[in-house]
Amino acid sequence: MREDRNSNILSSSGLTRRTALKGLGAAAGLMAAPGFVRYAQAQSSEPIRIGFQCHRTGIGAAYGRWYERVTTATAKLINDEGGINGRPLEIVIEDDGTDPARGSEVVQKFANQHKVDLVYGTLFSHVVVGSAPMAGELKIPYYVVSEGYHVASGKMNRYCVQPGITDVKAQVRSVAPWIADNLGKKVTLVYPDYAFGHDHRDFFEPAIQAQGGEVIAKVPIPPTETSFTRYFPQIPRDTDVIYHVMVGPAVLTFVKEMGEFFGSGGPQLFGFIDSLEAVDINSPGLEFLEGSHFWEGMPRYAQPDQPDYMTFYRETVGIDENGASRNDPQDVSTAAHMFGCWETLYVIKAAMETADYQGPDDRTKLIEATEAMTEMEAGREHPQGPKVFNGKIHQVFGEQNISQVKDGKLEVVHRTSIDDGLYEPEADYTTMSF
Amino acid sequence: MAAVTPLLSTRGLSRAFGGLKAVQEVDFALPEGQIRAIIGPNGAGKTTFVSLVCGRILPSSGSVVFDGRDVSRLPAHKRVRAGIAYTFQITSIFSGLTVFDNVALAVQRHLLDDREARPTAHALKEDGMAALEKTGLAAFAEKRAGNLAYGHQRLLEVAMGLALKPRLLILDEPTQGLSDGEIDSFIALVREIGRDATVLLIEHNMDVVMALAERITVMDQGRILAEGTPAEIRADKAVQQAYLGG
Amino acid sequence: MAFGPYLLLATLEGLVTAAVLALMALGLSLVFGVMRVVNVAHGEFYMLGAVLAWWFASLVSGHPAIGFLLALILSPLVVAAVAFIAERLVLSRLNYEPEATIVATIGLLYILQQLALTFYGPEARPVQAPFDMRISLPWFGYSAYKLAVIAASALMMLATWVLLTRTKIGLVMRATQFDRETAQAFGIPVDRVYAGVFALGAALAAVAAVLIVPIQQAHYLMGLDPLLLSFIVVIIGGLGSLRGTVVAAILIGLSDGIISMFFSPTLAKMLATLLVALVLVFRPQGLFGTVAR
Amino acid sequence: MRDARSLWLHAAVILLLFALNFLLPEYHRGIFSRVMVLAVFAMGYNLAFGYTGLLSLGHAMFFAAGLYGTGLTIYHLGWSVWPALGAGLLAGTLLALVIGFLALRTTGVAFMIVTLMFAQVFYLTTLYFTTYTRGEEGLVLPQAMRTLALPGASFSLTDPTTRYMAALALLTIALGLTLFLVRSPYGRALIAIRENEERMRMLGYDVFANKLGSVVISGLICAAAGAAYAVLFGYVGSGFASIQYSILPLLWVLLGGAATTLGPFVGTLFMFYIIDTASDYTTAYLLVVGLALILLILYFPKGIAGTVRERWLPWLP
Repeated sequence: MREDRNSNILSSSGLTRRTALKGLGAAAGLMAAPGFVRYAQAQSSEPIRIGFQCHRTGIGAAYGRWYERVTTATAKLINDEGGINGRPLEIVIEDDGTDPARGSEVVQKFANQHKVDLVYGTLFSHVVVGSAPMAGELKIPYYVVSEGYHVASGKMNRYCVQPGITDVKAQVRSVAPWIADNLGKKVTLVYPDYAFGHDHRDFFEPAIQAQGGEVIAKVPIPPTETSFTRYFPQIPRDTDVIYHVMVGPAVLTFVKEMGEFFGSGGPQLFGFIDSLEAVDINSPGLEFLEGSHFWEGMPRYAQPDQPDYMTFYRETVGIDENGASRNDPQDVSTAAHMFGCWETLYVIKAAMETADYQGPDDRTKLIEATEAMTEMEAGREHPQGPKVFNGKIHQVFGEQNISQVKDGKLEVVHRTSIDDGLYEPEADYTTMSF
Repeated sequence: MAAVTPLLSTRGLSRAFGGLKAVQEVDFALPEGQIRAIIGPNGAGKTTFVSLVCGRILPSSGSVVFDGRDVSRLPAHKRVRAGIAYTFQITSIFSGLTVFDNVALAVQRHLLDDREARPTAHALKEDGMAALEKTGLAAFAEKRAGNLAYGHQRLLEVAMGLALKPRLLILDEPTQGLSDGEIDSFIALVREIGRDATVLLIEHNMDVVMALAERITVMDQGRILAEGTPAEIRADKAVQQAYLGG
Repeated sequence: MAFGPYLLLATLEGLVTAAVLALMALGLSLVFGVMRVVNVAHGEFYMLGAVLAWWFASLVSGHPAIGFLLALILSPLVVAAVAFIAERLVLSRLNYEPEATIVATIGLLYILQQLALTFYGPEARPVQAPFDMRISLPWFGYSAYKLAVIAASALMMLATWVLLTRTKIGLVMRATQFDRETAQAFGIPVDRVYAGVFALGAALAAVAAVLIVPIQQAHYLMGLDPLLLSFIVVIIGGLGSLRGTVVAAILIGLSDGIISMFFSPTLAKMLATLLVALVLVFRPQGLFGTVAR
Repeated sequence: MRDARSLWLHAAVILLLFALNFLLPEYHRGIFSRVMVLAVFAMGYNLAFGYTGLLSLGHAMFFAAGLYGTGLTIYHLGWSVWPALGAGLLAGTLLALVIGFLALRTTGVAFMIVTLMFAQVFYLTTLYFTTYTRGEEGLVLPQAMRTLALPGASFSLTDPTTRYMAALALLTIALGLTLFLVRSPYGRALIAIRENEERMRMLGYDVFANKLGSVVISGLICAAAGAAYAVLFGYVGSGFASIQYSILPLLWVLLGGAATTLGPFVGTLFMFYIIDTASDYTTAYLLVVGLALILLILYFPKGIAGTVRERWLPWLP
């Protein structure tokens, strides 16, 4: 009874049917080509189904929309290039409402009803943490694109991997040396008073101390807050750098009020672009950000010297030189994170081809093939840059960008090395049972 | 045994609402077993007085002694459990529940307090039905209380009071709105109750008062104006002036 | 920063919060007072006001004040119309049964949220303030617009007060609030009064939203927190007391800011909330209410 | 007679649910496990709201107290499942006692707001202690620790069948307890308090104590649901303490039918499937949910089980 509903579910997501058809077409075309005879005999042309746990509603919706666009574009590209193991890729989307309980239900739905091969694409940490137990119990691979430290901490399970985006601990460690050398040694942290903010606090302090700097004040901000000015007096006068990282819809207010408070005479600013993902840097009130610095996973604005594969990536996912949608310049992307979807899908493709993935019975082989990965070269599959994957902690490490706001655009002024971010692994998933 | 302590007595009982002195300095005594009526013009403070007795409101000053024990500061529900039952002037039944459940609520309270009894379904049924039979409501046991005729709802009020097996039953204008036939059977009912319990009755209908009361207390402007047998009250000049004759 | 300026800042911030909160709570209080309806969708009217403000402001070019004024006039009107329709179509048919209206307004909340997400999108978008001025104090800078918000809110409160106490409309509303049946008997069209009050309440929330969007941005989930806060304000202030609502809004706005000077902010929020809850526990009728029935 | 009928009905529902474990497709079986646990939450809420007439907007704190009481003792102290469940129940019960004692001094809307605020304090507390709770991100309980030891055997709660049966057992207990309570003299007293508090006082009932009892039992049942959620689904996060989880049980109960024993389960199940089904057909499924709520309340104001009771089965408890 639920089985025949499946077709509706797929067509309702609009893009999936299109994607699947095109994929099928492409696969058929390729199978006619001589080089593909081997595949055509060995493989069925049943699509490989990937369940995309998407923040379509709830607090993560702005990210979710762009994750969905990138995922769609990447799946189409992979299919146009012949799919995975000659089989087309099909993306099945379920909305998790950016809610951990619903997230866990969605994993169940993917595994038991849609019968997908794996689940992928989650961004918000609490949804990842809420869904991971179910993925482990249902023994379905769970490829997240979340930048949280949860996977690397070893607290998830063998099925949970993050191969497409660097985690926050490495990001923070990467940028600390540059901050100490270029902006100043006395740092005040402004962060949301919950797990995401605490990660920044806990990882940044030792990192800056290692550079001879110090954190002279910590200003946690309650998550229910919508107005911030009253917290700024807690920032000491002798602060060299304010390190700020806020998320959620109130961040614009935060940045704006900081400008009103300090005017032009304040300390240096270093922020995580998470605050302003999907927000136009030229929004009224943000003028004072001019000259300040941001971490970016991937540059939002097209850089003059960018390699061809990056240009190709930007064109394929449909963003213009300002990092906004090509159809609507008002519609700013979440460029610093969404590349992770692209790269993760390519990692999945590579791992599936290595493992000669046939179907759900090969799920453990797929995880093992992923764990066995080490270096990933920059290129079409990894447009953000080269990466190193640590199979023990299921986490990838990459280069990070530090950009400065110049003339209302973000310009990359420094690119950290992979080594800057590396840290001692705290866990080893490979010794855990499946 | 000559100086029997009264079941209920009040001393200097007063209550003011803002500037209005509803009850002033009332000294009142009610011996066990009596049927007593309180009469008086509207606004004389009758309902306030019995509310002070049963604890629905607390006094500004003065004391209430029940069964030799000062209950002035006791909350209402504890006074009820000490044996003071009150039936409301304005019908206050549980209209969403069945007639039986209405009475059962009173029965189970009584059974829970009685160390020897336990509120088994059987005991509930027995005592509940007994109270309903006494008031002639047994036939309506399964009916929703809110669907009863008005006269029957008044009887249900009394039945709930009865089911508490009180030592003092306070009836606040029980016959208001009843037909003549209903009043007659009501008089018979109260007489029967009077055999086991002390009854304090607020009543406007003088026929009912004269038929039932052994003694009458007359209140006016928050004070006791007179007290005596029905014959004495009928003959009292002050009462006639204030109330009966006008 | 020295204690004095810090306190000044916390007070200013508290007043801005209070100004917006008071307006929104006033709308809620009217609806609750007159109709006895707990309007869970009140926060969504606020959100809708903000989203529409962005839309109206983006329609015109030129000086930002033009767009802002356009939004300030039109957005509350549209929100009032939406509320009016919702009242006629749904609430009136529920006979204002308390539990039923809670469910219905939760339904309305979902609908408005989804419509905003679908047509406006998930982003937070700002509206440009009608004027851009930073007042430089010796210790810190402060936005002049924020001060203007306090003034504008005070003005709106005053206008509402005049409407309620000095006009025939206000009299009719108070009569309906006092006793619905009697009002009906005196020929007051209770139905229309109810719909009007519901619309007016929503419009006040929308005005609050238009005032706030140049400071905070319009976002489709922005309604929940102010809803909870204005519930608290209404109850603490005492039902149906305009003065109480204003005092409670200031109290809550300030306590939040000033307590956060001494404790870590999350702890401060916990303590402030606990404090206000305990006030209510020991004074259930609120600060200025008469004993609740 | 009416007692026997309702007993049979409840037994039949439990039996049906038992049978469904073997009949339902895997996905729906998983959903039913979850719905049964959340329905217990709704049943706890129903006792306070439906039967006693206490409209609380803070019951998330009782659910979360159970969730954290159990989750944190497993995660940080390494307790096994039984004592951890005990800790969850104790946490919820004590919290309900304190909150009830304070909040019951108020009535009506003030009660609603006071409970809401206490719950908000609880929510902020879970964030304030992020060091231990990981706040909104939450904690994953290790699979190996989610093992239920029974005499002679131990079961992994990560197994779908065990999970289903554990949820069903909890539901059965909660349903049995509710049924027993509402047919007991105490339950009758609670309903009567809802109907007419003043009259109850004048029948000799300590209304405050009775209401407090109701809040405590309600808190206990909600905490049981929270504790079970922690061990059955392995996740503990502050989202479960947010206002949303106070509104949800109200919604479930009103949809299913307030003051009916089966209503909370029916409502929870129904609400789940509206969302699940609507999200299959449209991305704007909240719109469908909103419309469904409004239509339901317009045409079935007593909720599903309440309407059934009103129109067809007046004996339904």
